[in-house]
Order: sequence, then structure tokens, then C-alpha cells
Amino acid sequence: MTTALMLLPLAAGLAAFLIRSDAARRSLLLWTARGHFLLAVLVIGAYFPGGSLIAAVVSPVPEPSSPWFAYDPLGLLFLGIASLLFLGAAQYAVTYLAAEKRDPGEDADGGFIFNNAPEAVFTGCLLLFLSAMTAVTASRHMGLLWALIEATTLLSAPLIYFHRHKRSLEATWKYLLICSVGIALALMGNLFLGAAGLKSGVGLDLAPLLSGAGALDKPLLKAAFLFLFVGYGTKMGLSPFHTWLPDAYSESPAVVSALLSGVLSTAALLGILRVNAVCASAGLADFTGGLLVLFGLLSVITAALFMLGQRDYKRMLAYSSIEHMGIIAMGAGLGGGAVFGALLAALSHSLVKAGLFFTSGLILAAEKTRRISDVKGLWRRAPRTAVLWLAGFFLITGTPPSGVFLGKLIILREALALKQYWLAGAFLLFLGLLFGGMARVFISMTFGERVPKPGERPFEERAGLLAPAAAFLVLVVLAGLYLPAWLQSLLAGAAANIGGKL
Amino acid sequence: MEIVKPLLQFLAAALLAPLLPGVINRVKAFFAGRKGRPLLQLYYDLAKLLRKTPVYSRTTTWVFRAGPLLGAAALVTALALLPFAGRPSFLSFDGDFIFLLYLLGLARFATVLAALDTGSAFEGMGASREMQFAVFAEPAFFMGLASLARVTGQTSLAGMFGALTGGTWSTAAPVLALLTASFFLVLLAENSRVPADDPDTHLELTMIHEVMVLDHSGPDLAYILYGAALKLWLFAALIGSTVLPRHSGSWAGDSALFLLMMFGLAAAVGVVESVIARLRLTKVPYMLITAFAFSALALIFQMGR
Amino acid sequence: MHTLAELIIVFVILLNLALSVTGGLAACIRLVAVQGVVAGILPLLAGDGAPHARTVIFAAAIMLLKGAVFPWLLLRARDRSGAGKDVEPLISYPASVMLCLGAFIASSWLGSRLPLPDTGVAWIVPASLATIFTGFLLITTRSKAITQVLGYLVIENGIYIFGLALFVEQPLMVELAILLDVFVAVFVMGIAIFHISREFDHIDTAELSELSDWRRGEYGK
Amino acid sequence: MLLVLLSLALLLAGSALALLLARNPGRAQDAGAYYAVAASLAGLVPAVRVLLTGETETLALPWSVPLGSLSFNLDPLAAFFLVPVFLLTGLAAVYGADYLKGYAGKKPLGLAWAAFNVLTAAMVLVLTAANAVLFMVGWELMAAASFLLVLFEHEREQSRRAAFLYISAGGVGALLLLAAFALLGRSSASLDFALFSAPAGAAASAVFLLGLFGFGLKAGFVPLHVWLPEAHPAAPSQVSAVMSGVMIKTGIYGLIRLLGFLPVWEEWWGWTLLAAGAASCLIGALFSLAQHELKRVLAYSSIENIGIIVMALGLGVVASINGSPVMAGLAFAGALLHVLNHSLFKGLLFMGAGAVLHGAGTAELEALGGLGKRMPRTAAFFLAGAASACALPPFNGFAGEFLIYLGAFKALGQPGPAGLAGVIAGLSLAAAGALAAAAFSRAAGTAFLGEPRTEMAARAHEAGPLMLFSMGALALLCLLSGLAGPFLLLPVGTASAAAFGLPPALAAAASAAQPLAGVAAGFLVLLAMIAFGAVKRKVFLRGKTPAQGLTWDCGYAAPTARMQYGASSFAQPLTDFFQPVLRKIGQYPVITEYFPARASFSREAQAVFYNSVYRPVAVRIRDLAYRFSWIQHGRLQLYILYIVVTLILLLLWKL
Repeated sequence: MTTALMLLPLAAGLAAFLIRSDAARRSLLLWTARGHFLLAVLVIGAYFPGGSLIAAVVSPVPEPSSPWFAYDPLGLLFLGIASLLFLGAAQYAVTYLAAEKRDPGEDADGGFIFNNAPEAVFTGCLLLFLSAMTAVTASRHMGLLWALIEATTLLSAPLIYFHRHKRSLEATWKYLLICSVGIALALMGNLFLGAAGLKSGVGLDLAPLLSGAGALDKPLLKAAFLFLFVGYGTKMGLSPFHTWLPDAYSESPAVVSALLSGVLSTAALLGILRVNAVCASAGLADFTGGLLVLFGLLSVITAALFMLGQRDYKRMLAYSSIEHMGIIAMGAGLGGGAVFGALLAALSHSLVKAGLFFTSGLILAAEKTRRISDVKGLWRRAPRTAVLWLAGFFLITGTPPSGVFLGKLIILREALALKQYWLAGAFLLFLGLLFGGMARVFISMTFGERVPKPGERPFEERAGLLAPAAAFLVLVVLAGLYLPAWLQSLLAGAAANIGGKL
Repeated sequence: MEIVKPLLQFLAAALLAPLLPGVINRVKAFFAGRKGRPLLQLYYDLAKLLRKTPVYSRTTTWVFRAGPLLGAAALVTALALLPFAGRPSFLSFDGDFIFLLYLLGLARFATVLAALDTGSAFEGMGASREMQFAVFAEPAFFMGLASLARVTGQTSLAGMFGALTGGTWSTAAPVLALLTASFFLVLLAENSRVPADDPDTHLELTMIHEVMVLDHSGPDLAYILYGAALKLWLFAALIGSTVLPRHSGSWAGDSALFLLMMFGLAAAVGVVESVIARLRLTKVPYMLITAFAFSALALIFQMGR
Repeated sequence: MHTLAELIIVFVILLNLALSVTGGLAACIRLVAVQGVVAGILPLLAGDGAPHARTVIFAAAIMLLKGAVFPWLLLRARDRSGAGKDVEPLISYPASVMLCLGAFIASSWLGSRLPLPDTGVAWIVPASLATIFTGFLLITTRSKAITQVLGYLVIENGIYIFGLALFVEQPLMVELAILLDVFVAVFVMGIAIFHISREFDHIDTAELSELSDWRRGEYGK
Repeated sequence: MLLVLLSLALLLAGSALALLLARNPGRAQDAGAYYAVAASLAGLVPAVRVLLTGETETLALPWSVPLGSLSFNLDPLAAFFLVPVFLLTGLAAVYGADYLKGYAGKKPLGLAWAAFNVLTAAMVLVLTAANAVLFMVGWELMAAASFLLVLFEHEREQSRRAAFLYISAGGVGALLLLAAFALLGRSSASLDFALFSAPAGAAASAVFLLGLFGFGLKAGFVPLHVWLPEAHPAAPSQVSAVMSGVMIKTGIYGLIRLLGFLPVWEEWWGWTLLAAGAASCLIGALFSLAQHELKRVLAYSSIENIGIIVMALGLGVVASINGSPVMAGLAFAGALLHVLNHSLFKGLLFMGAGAVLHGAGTAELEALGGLGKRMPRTAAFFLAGAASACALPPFNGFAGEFLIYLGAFKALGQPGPAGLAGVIAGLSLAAAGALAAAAFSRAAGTAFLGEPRTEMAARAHEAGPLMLFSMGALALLCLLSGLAGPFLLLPVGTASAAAFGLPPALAAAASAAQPLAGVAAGFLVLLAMIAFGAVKRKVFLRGKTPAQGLTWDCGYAAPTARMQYGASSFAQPLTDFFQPVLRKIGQYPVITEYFPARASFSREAQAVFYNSVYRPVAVRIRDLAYRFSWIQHGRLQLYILYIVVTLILLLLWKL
């Protein structure tokens, strides 16, 4: 089943390049996403033999795990995130592509005319990206994991450059180069990791690495971690390696931004968590944890600095992503119970941020601008979008009931339990600044009296664009009201994979 | 008899209060070398006013009519709390002086609203000034009561004045002296006497209390005049009880001495009015701040002992 | 054979120096190609005894890719984009050389600090680290997009050499995947350069700095 | 407890229905209002029962949320806060049914009602939750719902600014509370209140400070009050009533609960509370005097009253540490009693202000005047509320302050710091009381008395019957609860015992019963005197027809309404005196000619704390953030340099 999970989008992606008919390609995208989601549900369900309804329906025969690809709870969690997000993204993309066909063209802020990339390339890359992402979550070899993460980078570059104009090109270029350089450093890290295991002959397979971590050469392992951390941290968007992120998130189409922030960053996060687990088993938890906490906090601070006075609402969302990556890194670094919180925060952040990016796409379509100061009274022009936008604000800032809130609470509690008072204080301070910075933006955009632009037609809020965003936001609220036992045990299992506990 | 005594005291105060302005006027007349109004002039005035038909402005509402009534009722109630010659009145409980303070507040509030109800520029001015001075007078008054409570360790009027004995004057003379001074200053300001105000002035622009009641007439004005007399009595009684803490044991003796003291105080007010010029309006707060300083000093002295 | 390998290492270092002073774009591309080929030879020499067939095939693939395919791609991109002849450094050439030398010294020091297993080939670790830093030097101090791709390739070369130095045997699948990634990366970058040249007048990255949050002059008032 | 859940369910159902019926404003109104009233009635029963019996009702259900559990706890303290919540929201719903009618078609009434019911439900949740996660859910729902209501007139720039301040304060406060709860429950299995470990020493002080600021941002005492005078007036009036009357009290409730979590108090906590309370009752009253809009006057008065409550809490803490349970008990009881009383009269006053807004179209004091003629009932109710707010007998405002005063005076007999605390508290109360009297006589006088200053005021109309009903009911409650002081001692006592333990509650009950009875007797005497005076007046006036005329204006022949004393001129002597604090801006007339034809005078109140503390800090922080904005410079080379430099530094540092 694991293989099918990867091959389905791979085959569909390759086919997408060849299909001529737009309609056929779109339904291919939609149905592949649905199929992938179904498979993912089955795979995750199979992990809970007897514990869940799905497992009762499907035969809970465990697959023979290949040395390359196999699932542990951590992988399953990230698979679930990726598949669910892609399901929503596919729905959104199909509607978006159909609508984009009708009115292509004018850049929102520059005013110049541009062409979009061929739809076949876009759809194909989307599907291949899903395939690579699925492989990342299943990968059991550090070298292979590296190669697959680099593949996700390369496959997403054409997605960012969907609107073919100067600024998106600039964003793509920065993304491509910075991430490639980062990933190259991660390769160095893998080499160090290999070197650390040379004496004991562990190799780069995850299982022996974890079980034989004690025999690894400590200084080399440290070096490996540093390189891998900087490398994957670049991809994940931790400060100060985050510089490409606001550009790429803001210039790509909403659906791509959602995937970048919700899926791609978690791929890099997975890389860091994997190597962190190895280091933790080798007794370097303090060393790696300290770094994760340090850079996590730095990311939160950076995000707060750029949130104040931010002028572009998609960039604002991008900085908020940096903030959350920081929070997740902090949680992972603190260890213990905080890991659970970090994973919950990662899950919730992916969903909320995807919902927000979807909504930002609607706003862009309605207002034709990304400047915060040019959007006023969204309530009037697109009421449903406005509701989602405001709901997204409350959720992303950690207002209960939501998964984001629970994640933050658990992390904060662990920080205090570990007597990291200064850390907790700084964390709170900058969260407060972020809250204020974001509140200003959301209020000024959503409310107020709007002056209609000349020759403006009423805005049609397409259900296909609203529904995925609404569904994601609702899911996060539900997670705050009722976190099902199976999800809790999945999260706990995933946390146990990387040395955490509840 | 013991049940009747407080009622007798109350009735005495209620009946004798209008005599105090008369005393003041006579003292002033004496200093001015005039014969002066009759001692009972206020009684005559009240009787005359109660018989008169009032005139109401078309601007006013029930608030204007209720003002004098509420003011007088509040002051009569306050009188019911007031010890007479250091003996409790029929309404006496822990913290009764707080109630007294707020009854005075109610009277002021009612008068001010009635004044504002006329829509007159002058009455508004008076109301504004009245409220301004209250803001300075109340803390001063409060501080005075606080130091009194501290000196005596009691928290009711009757308790405080009952606990004041000649011995207290010998041990806490500076405190009590400061208190008396402070209370006297508050008395002058609250009862619109010189140097805070001039009850006999005829220039509306400079008036405070009198200007608020310009529009009242008939029984309403009678209520107001009576209320003012009660207020004067009230403050004078507070000072009198502080200065004169002698309890001979004889109710009649104490009461007579107390009444003498009251008229003495009225005479003192008259003397002050005769020898001191009126302060500029903007300086009145300073006078009240001085009163506050006196009572604060008293409290500090007492707490430091 | 180690002597030969050491000679090659010296050659790689010299190539780094050459890269830091070369002003011509085409020359730079060729220098990087040469470095790639030279690095590709290394695994054939580094081991003891005759190399495996697998090693040979892999080395051949790398030499083909780095020696022929990449230069061809990049030169084509340069011609298509009409990107002048110069690399247009942001700092002077002498400064570049000094930095390059500095990088080498730092690398030696760093190499001595890292408790790496002895490889038998002298200077291989410092050389590889120095190559990586040279790559960074090219990326950060040259203004054209194409030189940044070159810098990326130099970093890649350095990492490749470093990997050899550690004798980290990767499974073939992983090595191929890595190679494929590098290839696709360069390919995608080439396409991007082509698009850049079409959208912008120059492929000078100064133009590629429109996306910014810098609020120059809006503070301290 | 089940009835509380029922009332929660009714509220949520009401809000869902209001949303569903949003297309038909009339029916949405009905749904929202009916369900809110039903929920209030259902909720009042258990709240009153718990207060009378003193028995705690609890309910605990498992909740599949990490650290969470569905634990509810209806103890006398919660019940004591619940009573005004249910009373006021029920009456506000009745009032709103009339008040919002005019907005049908112009505003999304369905949403407004949904938010109102959610706000009520959230308050109930906050007051009954016994688990921090559940508490925070209620807390934030409360903030979010009221945030939407503050934005009711979101077209106005002022409303949006208010909403921004409000939600920022709420967000920051929630973060601090989160930290406080996390600190309390850092080693427990879940964040149930019952499982909290009792921290000691520095940790306890940290919890106290976090709670002080977290809850303080909701309660709105100085200096955490800046959002309050902006946000409360912006909401529809019945919501202002609820926000000012009961919502900010949840902050007080939280503070009291927090003190309950901390077994050992430090003396400086008490002094901090005392200082914050004293500052806010003085500053609130003073600023209330300087405002030009009726609802802002009331909002600042809320700051004053919250200050009184907090000050009493501080007095109680200082006293109980210094071993004077009587004084502590009186202060705590006074604080609780004032919580109840303030919610009644502030609700009434905001509804009155709403009626003014509704009838005259504006609540700007300088545009009003003479409304007493056109809306006599509203005027009467408002005056009753104003008298309560000034703690004037015989209304209820007096009772709570009386207990606090009594506590303060009892302290005077004590040696050491308790005495000082008593002096500070009593003095602040006296000064604030005088200022409040000035503020309310000014507000009521300018709005309702005299001649109308504008055409709008002259054409004002009386409020609708439901609005009058709500106001009348509250006015009656203000009077009755004033007279019923001794009877309120029992619920106050049980609540106080639940919050602060038995000894102070008993001591207070013992020492307050007699004085409160005296006060009640005094009230009766006062009422009797008033009745007597009124009857006598009738007798004197029998057979006489009072003449009607112009107001005597000292001989001036043509008085106009413009000659009246206005709100600015009324306050001017005091505001000038306190100018260093108030910092009003405006101009005085400069007269240069002998016969000046015109002169103008204007004074405008400023949000001094916001302008001179918060704004400069915010600007400084933003400036700092901009200084770092070069990081996102736009140049790729620089970006890669960050990576390299960081990597090298890490290698140097860590290897």
C-alpha cells in the first residue's frame, strides 16, 4: 500500500503532462487527490489494528516493510497532513484553474500583463510534488530522505513560477538558489552522519542509526546535526535562513502557498526531527534541543519584527508561518511533553495556514491587490471570505478552542515545567507583539466602509474555493474541542518516535 | 426617659438650627455697628415662604421641584445621626458618619441638579463651583474623621465623641486642635460663609451657593433655607463635640453646655466673617487644601504616636 | 596512487584560486567544468587497489555530467541570455583572492578540529571545505545569476570531494538519486536563467531585489 | 448545575437560531432575545440556590482534549458572579429587542444577537469552569464575541480603533493567563483547578503578577484600562451595559480565584492591588468628569468602580496578612457587594445612555439638554442610576462602599501597615466619590436638564416600552438592593467564605450586620423624611397655582439655550485644576478688544495614558522593528551570506 501511495500520484503526474484536455486533467488531479487521501486513510487506519473503525473494515495485515520505505507514527502523521492538505488543495486548484482561465492576466500591484504557466506543467508538478512528499514521509534512509526533500524543492519551483512575471520569477530564483544551497549543506550533514557511523558500520538507515546511536562518533554527529539543521532549517524557514520564504509564499498562487507552508515546510521539519531523534538517542538531546529552542525563538522574534507594519497580507501570512515554525522548533527542542505539543501545533498550523492562504487567494481575486492598506471593508464585497479571514485570524493567533491553542499551551507549560522562565517570557512577549501586529491587519482589512472601484463587477465567492478553507478551519476548531483518541495516540506515538512523551 | 432623650435632642436640634444664622447675623451687625436683623429672622422668613405661591420656570421639570425636598430630607436624616452633647442620637451605628457624609452628598447632588434644571448660566456656574469645592472638602472632612477615629479607636459618631474626654485633650491636644481648625475651615466652605463665599453678596457672578437657588421660591426656598441652617448646625455640632468633650454626667447640664457651645461657634463664624475679607474664587480650593493639610497632619501625628 | 590523488587535490585548490580571479564568464564555466571532471577522477585514485566497476561507471557519469552537460547548458544559457562577458564581482579581484586564501586557511584549521577518520590523502578535507567556501564566495560576491549557479556547482564539487574523503559508501540508489537531483537542479536553474534574461534586461541580480521588506528611511524620526 | 448547562444550551441554541434566521431580522431578534431571557431565568435558579444554601454543585465529565476536562464548579463565589450576569443579560436582551429594531436592514442583527448570546454563554462558562483549558475557551469566546459587538458600527474609524485596542489587550491578557495557568499546573496531569499545585515564593509571586496583568487587562484598572473607554462605548448600548456591568467583573472573579489558588499571600501583592485600585478609582473618576460623550463618561466611571473593587481586595489582602480578619472580611465583603451593585447601576446607566442615543441620535453631551421633558422616564431612571453610581443613599451603590469604608476605619485602630492601607483606601474612596458626584451631576444635568442645546435634542423621543421596562427594573433593583443591605450579607458572606475562607467571612458578617441594619434604617428614615416633606409640600401648595415663567437670568432680557452652562464649562474649574493629569487640549478665548463680538472656548479630553505611555512605546517598538527591516533586504547574496555566517558561527561555537 505504501508503494501504491507513492506511485499513484507519480503516474498521474506523468500522465498530466501528456493529457491535452483541461477538463480531463483537472478531474485527474481531483481524483488522484481523493484516491491518495483514501489510501492514506487506509494506511493510517491499518496502524491502529482493532483500535479504529477503518481497521475493522480493512484487513489489518501489516505490510512487509522495505528497507527504504516504511511508516512509523511520525511518518504517518506527516503523511496524513500532506494528504489531507493536498485533498483540499486539489479541490481549490481545480476551481481556481477554471476561474483563472477566464480572466488571466493583470498583475495585481504592478499592473502589467502576464501569462500563466501551461496548466499541464502546473498540474503535473503538483502531482509529482505529492508523490515526492509521500515518499519523504515514508523514507527510512537519511540519504534518500535528503534526495527526496531536494526533489520536493525542485518540483515546487515551477509551481511558484505559475504566474510568469518578474516578481514571481525573482521569488522562484531566490527560493531555488537559497534552498538548493541549504540542501547542499544538508548533504554535507549526511556525509558527517555517515562518517560518524563509519567505525560502528551503522550506515544511514534510520533503524540502525536509532538503535546504534550510542556507538556514533559524538563530535561528528554534532557536526552532522549542525549541517543538517542549517540545511533543513533553510527549507523549513527558520530564521535567519527564512529569507526566501516571504517572497515565495507571497508570489505564488494561493494554492501553492498553502502547500508550501503546510506541506513543504513539514517535509523539512521531518528531516530535522529524524536527525534530532538520532542525536537524542545518542545522548545529545541537550545540544540539539538547545539549538532548536534558540533558533525557534529567533524565528518567533524575526516574525514579530516583520509583522509590525507589514504592508502585504500574503507576506504577513508568510511571517506567521515563520513564527509557527519557530514555535514548533521550540517545542521539539524542549523535549518531553512539549514534543506532543509541537506536533499538534504542526498539524494545526498546516491546516489553519492552508485555510488562510486559500482565503487570501479569494481576497486577491476580489480586490486585485495584495496591499493591506488597499483592502478595506472586505465584509461588504466578499462576506463569506471575510468570515473565513477573521476566523483564520483567531485560530492562527492561538485562540481557543483550537489545535493551535493546545499546542502553544502544552509547549508553554513544558517550558515552565523545565524552569525556562526567560524563554517563556520572551516567547510570550513576542507572541503578544505578533498578536497586535496581526490584529491591526485583519481588522483594517475586514471591516470599514469600502469604496467600490469604477467598473467593478460583484464578486462571486466560488464554493470550490471557500469550502476547502472552511473545512480546514473547522477541523482545527474541532481539534480544540475534541481531539479523538486515535489522533492523540498517533500524536503520542509520533512524539515517542522522536523522544517525546506526554 | 432614656428613650425619649434622643428624640428630644433631635427635636431640639431641628428647632434650634435656624437660630444659628440669626446669631451670626447679629454678631456681624455688632461688628458693623448696626442693629441687625432680629435673631429669629429666619423663622419669620420660613413661615412667610411656606405660605407663598411659588413661581416655576418653564424650563424646569420635576427635578427642580424635588431638589429642595431631597436636600432638606437628607439633612434632617443626617441630623438624626448626629450625637447631641456627645450622646448618641436615636440612629447610631458603626460607621454612621460615613452615612452622614453621603447624606450631605445627596443634598448637594439634589441641589446641583435642581440648579442645572433651570438652564440658567448663573445657576450652572454655581453648581459647577459647588461640586468643585466638594471635591476638596470631602477628603479634608474624611481625613478629619479618620484621625478622630484613630484618636478614639471608635468607628461611630457617638462612640468617637463619647470616648473623647478631657483626658484626650491633655494627651492629644495638637491632634484635636488641628482637627478643630480643619473642621472649622470645612464648615466655612461648606456653608458658604466668608471667606469662601458671601451669603450676603448681590453679585451673581461671584456667588456659589446662593446663586444655585436663585430660581427657587415659596415652600421650596423654605426647604432650602431650612436645609442650610441644618447643615450649619451639623458642622457646628461636630466641632462642638470635638472641642467640648466634657461629660458631667448630667444630661441637662451637658445639653445646656453644648447649646452654649453651638451659639459660641456661630458667634465665632460671625467674627470671622466680620474681620476677614472674602477670598478670590480661585483661592478657595487652597483654603480647603489647607484644611486637608490640617487633618492629614492630625492623622500623621496620631499615627506616629 | 595517493601521490597522484594529492596532486589532484592541489589542482583543485588552484582551480579555486583561479575561479576567484577569473573575470570572464565563459572561462569561469570551463574552470568549474574542469574542477568537476578532476573531482570525478578522484574516486578512481583514492581507494587502495583497482576500483570497482560500479565506481568507474559512477565516475564516468559524473565526469560526463559535470564536464560536458553542465558547461554546455550554462554556456547556452549565457548565450541565449546575452549576459555580457564579465562575472561582474561586487568586490575587487584581489579581495576575492584574499578571501579565497582565507577560506583555505580557515578550512585547514576547521579540518584539524574535526575528528575525521584519516583518509591517507593529505589536504583532502581542507581542500573540500575550501572548495565549498569558494562556492559561497562566488554566490555572495558575484552579481550575475549565472555565477550563482556556478557557485552552487562549486559547492557541489566540494561536497563531492568531502564525501570521497570520508569514504561514506552510499547505496547506489541514493547516489543516483543525489546525482539526479543535482542534474535537475542545474537544469531548472538554467531554465530560470533563461526566463530571467527574458523578463529582465540583465541577469544582474541587482534587479532581482524588488521583493523586500526594507523600510529604508521610515524609522528613527 | 444541570440548569446552568440548560441555560448554556439555550444560549447556544439561541445564537445558532439567530444566525440561521439572519435573513429575517425581526425573527432573528426574537430568537436571540427569547432564548437569552429563558437562559437567564433558567440560570438564576441554581445560582440563587447555591448562594442561599452555600453548597457547591459540581459536574465533571471527561474531555478528549490534552490537559482538559469538562469540569464545572458552581460554588457560592461563582454563583455570586453569575447572578448579576443572568440578571443583566436577561434585561439587556429585553432592552435590545427594542433598541436594535431601528437597525433592522442596516446591520446584521442575526450576527449581533448570536454574538450577544455567545458572549453570555462564554461568561457563564468562565464563571463555572473548573479546568484551565475550559476556562480559556470561555475566556476567549467572550473576547471574540464582544470584539464583534464592539465592531457593530465598524464603518466608524473610532470603532475599528477601539476594536483593535480591545482585541490586542484581550490577546495579550490571554497569553499572560495561559502562562499563569501553565505555571500553576506545570506538574499536574491536567489543568483542573483542583489539581493545581500550590506554588510558593517566587513562583507564587510570578503567578500573581501574571494573573494581575492578565485579569487586569480584562477588568480594566489603571494602567491597563486604555482599551475600556474606547471599546465599551462603541458597542450597542445593551452590550455596553453587559460589558461594563458584568463582563469586566470576570477579571475580578479571576483575580479572586487566583488568590484562592495561592495559599500563602505576600504583603506586597496587597499593596500592589491597593495602589492600582486607588489609582484607578481616582483617575477613572477624574477622567469621567472630563469626557464629552455620555457613554465615555460611563466607561471611565467603570474604571473608577473597578478600581474601588480592586482597592478593597488589596485592603483585604494587606489586612489579612497583618492579622486583622475583621477588616479583611469587611473589605472582601465590600468588594463583592460592590461587584453586584455596580453591575446593576452601570447596566442601568448604559441603557439610559442608549435610550438617549436612540431618542436623540447622539450622546455628545454638548448636543443634548432638556431631555428630561421629552423622555421623562428615562431621565428618572438615569438619575436613579447616577445616584447609585455616586453611592448616594438610599440607592445600592452606597452599601458596598460603606463596607469598604468600614473596613478602612476598622483598620485605623490597627497598628502598622494595615492602618496606612485603611487611610489610603478611605481617602481614595472619599476623593473619588466627590469626583464621581461631580461627573454624574454634570453628565445627567447636561443631558437631561435645562434647555435642549440642539435641534436633535429638542426632537428627542422617549424610549420604547421594553427599553423602559429593563431600565425600570434595574432602577427598582438599585433601590431595593440598597434597602436590602442586611439581607445581602448572607450571599455575600457565603461567596466570601468560598473565596477567602471562613474566618474573614464570619468576622465580616459579625461586624457588618449591625451597621448595615443601621444603614437600612437610615435609608428608611430618609425615605420617610422625603415622604413627609413631600406631603407637607403638597399641603403648603394646596389651593395655589404656581406661576410659570422664564428662568430668572439676572435681568437679562433674551436668554437662549446657548447661554446655559455646558458640560465643558461645568467641569472647567476642576479639570483646570487637574490639568497636569488630564492634559486636555483646546483653547481659551483670548480677548483683545473692548467689545468682542465672538469668542470660542473648547476643551477636549485626551486618552492620556494611551497617548503618553502606550503609544510612545508602541511607536518605539515599531521603530525598532523597522530598524531591523534591512534584514529582508532583497539581495540574494546577502541572504546566502546569513546562512554561511550562521553555519560558521555555529561550527565555531558548538564544535
